[in-house]
Amino acid sequence: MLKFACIAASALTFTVGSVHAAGPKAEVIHWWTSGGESAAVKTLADAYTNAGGVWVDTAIALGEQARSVAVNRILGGNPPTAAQFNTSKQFLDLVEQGMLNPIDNVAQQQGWDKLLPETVLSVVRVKGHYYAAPVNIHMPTWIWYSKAAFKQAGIGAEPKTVDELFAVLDKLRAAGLVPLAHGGQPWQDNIVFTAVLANVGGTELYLKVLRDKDRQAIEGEAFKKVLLSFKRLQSYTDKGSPGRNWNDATSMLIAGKAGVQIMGDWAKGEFAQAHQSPGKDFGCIAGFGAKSPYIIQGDVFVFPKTSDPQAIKAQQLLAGVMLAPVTQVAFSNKKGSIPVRTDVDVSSMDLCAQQGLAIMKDKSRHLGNGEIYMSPDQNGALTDILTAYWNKNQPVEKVQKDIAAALKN
Amino acid sequence: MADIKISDLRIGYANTTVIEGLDLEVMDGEFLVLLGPSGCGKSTLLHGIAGLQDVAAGTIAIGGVDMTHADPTDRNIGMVFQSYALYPTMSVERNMSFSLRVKGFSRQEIARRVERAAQMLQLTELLQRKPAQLSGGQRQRVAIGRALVRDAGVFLFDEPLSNLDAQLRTELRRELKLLHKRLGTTMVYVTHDQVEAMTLASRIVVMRAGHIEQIGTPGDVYARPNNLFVASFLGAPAMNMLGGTLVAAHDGAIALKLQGGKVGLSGYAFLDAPQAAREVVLGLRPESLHLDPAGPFEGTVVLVEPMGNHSVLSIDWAGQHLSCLLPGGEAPALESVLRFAIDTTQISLFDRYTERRL
Amino acid sequence: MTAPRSWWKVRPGHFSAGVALLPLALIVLVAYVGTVLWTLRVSLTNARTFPSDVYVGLAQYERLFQNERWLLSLNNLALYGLLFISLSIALGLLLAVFIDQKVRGEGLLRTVFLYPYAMSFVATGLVWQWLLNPELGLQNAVQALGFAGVQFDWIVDQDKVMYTIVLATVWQASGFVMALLLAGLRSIDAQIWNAARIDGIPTWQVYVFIVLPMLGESIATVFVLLLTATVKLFDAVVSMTQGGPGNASEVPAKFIMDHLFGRANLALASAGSVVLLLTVLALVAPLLYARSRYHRRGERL
Amino acid sequence: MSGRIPVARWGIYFFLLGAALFFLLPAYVMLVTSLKSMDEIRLGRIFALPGLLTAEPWISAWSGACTGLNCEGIRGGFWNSVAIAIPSTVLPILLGALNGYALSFWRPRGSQTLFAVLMAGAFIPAQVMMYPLIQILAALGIFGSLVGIVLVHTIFSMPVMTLLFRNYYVSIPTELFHAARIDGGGFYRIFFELVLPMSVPIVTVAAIMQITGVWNDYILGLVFAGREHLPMTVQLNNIINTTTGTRLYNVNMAATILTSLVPLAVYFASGRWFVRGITAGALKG
Repeated sequence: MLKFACIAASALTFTVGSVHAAGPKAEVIHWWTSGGESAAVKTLADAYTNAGGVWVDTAIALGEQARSVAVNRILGGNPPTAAQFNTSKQFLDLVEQGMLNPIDNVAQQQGWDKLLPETVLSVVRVKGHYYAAPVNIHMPTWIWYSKAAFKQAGIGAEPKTVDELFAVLDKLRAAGLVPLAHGGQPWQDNIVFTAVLANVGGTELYLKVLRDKDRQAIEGEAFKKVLLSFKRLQSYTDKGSPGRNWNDATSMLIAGKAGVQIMGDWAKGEFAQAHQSPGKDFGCIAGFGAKSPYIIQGDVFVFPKTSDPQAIKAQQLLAGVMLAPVTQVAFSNKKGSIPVRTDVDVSSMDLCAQQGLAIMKDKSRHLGNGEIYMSPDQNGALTDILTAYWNKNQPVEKVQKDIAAALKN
Repeated sequence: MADIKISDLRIGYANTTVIEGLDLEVMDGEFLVLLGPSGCGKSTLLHGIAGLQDVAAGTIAIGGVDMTHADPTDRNIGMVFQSYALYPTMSVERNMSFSLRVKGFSRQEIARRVERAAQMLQLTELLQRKPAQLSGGQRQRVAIGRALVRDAGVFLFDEPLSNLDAQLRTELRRELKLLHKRLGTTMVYVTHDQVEAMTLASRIVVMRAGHIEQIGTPGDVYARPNNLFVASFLGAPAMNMLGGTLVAAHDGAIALKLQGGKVGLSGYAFLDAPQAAREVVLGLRPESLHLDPAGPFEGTVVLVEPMGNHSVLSIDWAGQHLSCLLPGGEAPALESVLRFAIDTTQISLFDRYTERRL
Repeated sequence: MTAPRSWWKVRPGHFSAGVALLPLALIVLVAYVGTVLWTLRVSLTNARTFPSDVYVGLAQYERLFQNERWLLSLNNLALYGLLFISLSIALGLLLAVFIDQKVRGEGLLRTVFLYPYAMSFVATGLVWQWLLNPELGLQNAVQALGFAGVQFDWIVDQDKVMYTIVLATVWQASGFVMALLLAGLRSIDAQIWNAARIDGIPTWQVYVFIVLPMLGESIATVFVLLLTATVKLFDAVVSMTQGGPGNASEVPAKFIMDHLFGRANLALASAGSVVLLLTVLALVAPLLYARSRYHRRGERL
Repeated sequence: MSGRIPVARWGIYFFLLGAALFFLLPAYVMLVTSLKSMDEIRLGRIFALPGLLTAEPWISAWSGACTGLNCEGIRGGFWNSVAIAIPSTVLPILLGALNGYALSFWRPRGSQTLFAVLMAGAFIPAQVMMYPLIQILAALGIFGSLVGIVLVHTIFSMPVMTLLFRNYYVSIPTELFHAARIDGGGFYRIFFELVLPMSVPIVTVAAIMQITGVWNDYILGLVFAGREHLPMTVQLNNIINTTTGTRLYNVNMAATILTSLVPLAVYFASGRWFVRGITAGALKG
């Protein structure tokens, strides 16, 4: 028993005593564990170290896992200094339970209200206080295509409209290639849906359905068309699609076996691994038409409640560093995303990222990912319906009705 | 050494009572055998004495001390089980010394006692073996040795020989008897084998359905069974049972009228004064029927079973079959007609309805 | 005549036994009964990420039973459990019996059959996904050998995908079943075999009529272990199919986990756990009860 | 031996070899994948032998792969895993054996009910119990410590460990226990001197089970062990699991095989405890 007490005591002294290190010590929980992601998180850590802090890294694979560990640690009375969440309503409950420290003075100092896209602000700012530091913007619905496959199928130009996209897919099929490389996992089905909703339905319908949960819009003709287009895309996938990882689908593009994949900008990392570069080996299309929306998804850090002045100092410093322009660019270059602020030097970024940043300059084209408008629960319920529809033959009217029921507040 | 006194004992499981209102005294130094068919409660009673079975009511005193709820180990007993129950991971020596080690005896004392018991049971060569390396008879000897080393006041045996083959059984039976003679310790022995009971016991307790039917010396229980159950349970070949009626003879004495004739009962020691016309069952041990050319009865030999030193004859007597022991190697031919007499001093008479001895 | 033993006059051995079981009692009361009650309470509230004190009656249960995904997951679990348990026991038993025939290389074979048990499904699930994928795996390989007609695409088939989960988990579990049954087999008396040989009973009959009944306790243990594994089935599904195609391989534990973490719906997840627990107990309790009646061996000390 | 037996033996070997092939197929795929370069893996020929053998993935998996800032592969958590696995195997087995022994031989009042409730508890998904357990452990001051994780492993293994031993002991003849009672053995004396030595086969099985379970455990270690004691499976999962990051399948496979080496070694070493004759002929007649 004595021994137990000793161990418990030493654990205690560790957490208490750890603060008096060189600079403010920050333990950060995140889920960036793969090779490219590790390089990205290193830029954040380096920036923090340069600012005089000590970064203690706690990497835990998979977002759900990392977030639940953060929540558990908060509950167990041993919170980290900062924890990663998505740019979404995931941490709203934490805010409402008073478990996070606001970082208002950093936000005011840096002028977040002017700096950040409204879509991001709507998540970060709760009742006038700022609770999360956004680090990047991912765009989940890029349309990637293999130049080799296009060439083989005799496709000269990249598609400019949805109809052209379908024509391209038909041509790819005729050439004996897999038209649409898709990983049949629920979250990937959801990405394809989001892409179709944004490009076929348009910004207005997108917001009506996902943000306003407007029953009339959901059961209307326009949304029906969206769902039918979504389902039509399924017919362009191959038999091995269900269950496939996204990077295996990307590999099919890399090998020239498949033509098109709808996937987030992180897919660039997979192309880079295979020594392929944008514009030369593969192309990226953010959307169709001059007004096509740019879907915003991304990562933020929240700062669990603590009264320890050293820890609060670390949290403030961390938040400031994360939004510094240099950090933002360096981070996104490694991560494949784009900075959350548009006032940065983009010259070092790749073709697709520059294309994205150009679109982001137009505020009217900002549009949030589903998670920004829906609770995690609603988003999940929607995913369930979509993935069932994608895989089964269901009447589209039933799907509309199911979605309306799932999104009912 | 100790005696055992059991009074008004009740033992039961959840909803069933196995033993009810049982009284029994085991005298110091006696070899008491609990005999009865399976399910009669004899093992339960033994387990009750050992403390392996919870007692619902009544008392058990061993050596004059109330042990009703005492721990088995505090009862000053040793016990031998049917399946030997040797500790499989321990050598013979450690099997035998286990209880002594538990009690914290000195090493010399343990060695002395184990050696003595091993010698007594011819186990000295086997002390370092594991039970798996022993034959059945050796295992049972170890089990006995394990009880022996404790110098207990009472030894309990739970059908210890029934897992052995016939020859070994006879051999070990004799050893047990010699052991008892040598030690003089109180022993309680459960068996369903009447031969074991007869040969070993100072007294036999015949049990049925949780009750004691009769207690007595082997000779007593054999010769004067208390009731039909006891009569039929003991003896091989089994006792002949013939239905009949009591009648008053011309001289006023009581006689027994059977299918094959009338038997005078002048030699029979009635418990109560007999009444005529009573329906009875005659119990006739095969050896109480004597072949006698001058005998009053006549029957036909229908079967002969030669046993070497004697033969068992089946005789048809007016439609009833009687077994009869015939000493010597010679036996009469089949179908031959014989005359015989009945030794009425050796017979038993039971009421046909109460089945009790008259 | 003595008074019945008073409750405080417990024999020393029994007292020690009671004391020895105290840690167990504490674990059962606090960790198991406590958490079940806690879960039950939460399932009656509107809890999201954190427990809440706002009670909403049976609303979560209503929502649960209107959820097609949940209903499908229960169906899948029943089908899966039946196949997984029976096949694992059958294969495990065959392996144990055959390995018990004094074969050469027993140690190696035992390890070969056991190794899947040591592998976490995080990676082996992926391998199975590849093997079963019609474009990558076995179907492709066999067709390349010239058997063009061979079809093995269960993993992408809505109606057959559960069989692939069964296949992979049987692969993982049956080695352990073998080990447990082998331990059981080897505690059976060798004399049984001598007796049976003398009686001239064919080997297979000895196994079926004599050994199998003697393995009763071991098989019962295996059954319960496999049943708990069934109820907790999660890793294999996540790593092989992510519940797909569509929701076709959805299972309750995954549903609960999704709602517990990803979807921040503690209350619905709790309701799911309660229903799952009650369902399993309703199925298992009569079985266990019958067994305990059958096995009643009188009072032991 | 009669003439039919060789045929039967052929059948036995045929079956065992067939089964072994089935069992080894995934291992084969894992092994060849771990020896290929990613470029080769992208070709999607999972059965093909590596065109160019490379040990790079193995080195990376053991000591190089980055997971966040940490770039030391799975090596880092190895001793943590050992430190968790040993007490989390020994303690549950001892407790399980003691419980099984008390439950099947002594049966104190109420113990059978206790056992029934425990068995019901085996069907609760662990994740559901975590939330309240965190709060209990935090209240005890052992959340995020070695003691805490060992306690949690003990709690979660209790149903299965108790069941294993109880069912094993139920098949031991009662008379053996009775004999020991009369010989004066007390509760612990009978347990340590008689019952535990007879439990070798089941202790083997329990150890296989518990070591595998604890060694491969990820979620409990992640939540309850605390930053300083994270087991190597956390690193393993960090290497393998990612949603939007790139996947290095060769490193994943190598890391998986490396992680499982300890349980595999245990399986192989357990062989001698499976040899016939430990109890044969001793328990019964």
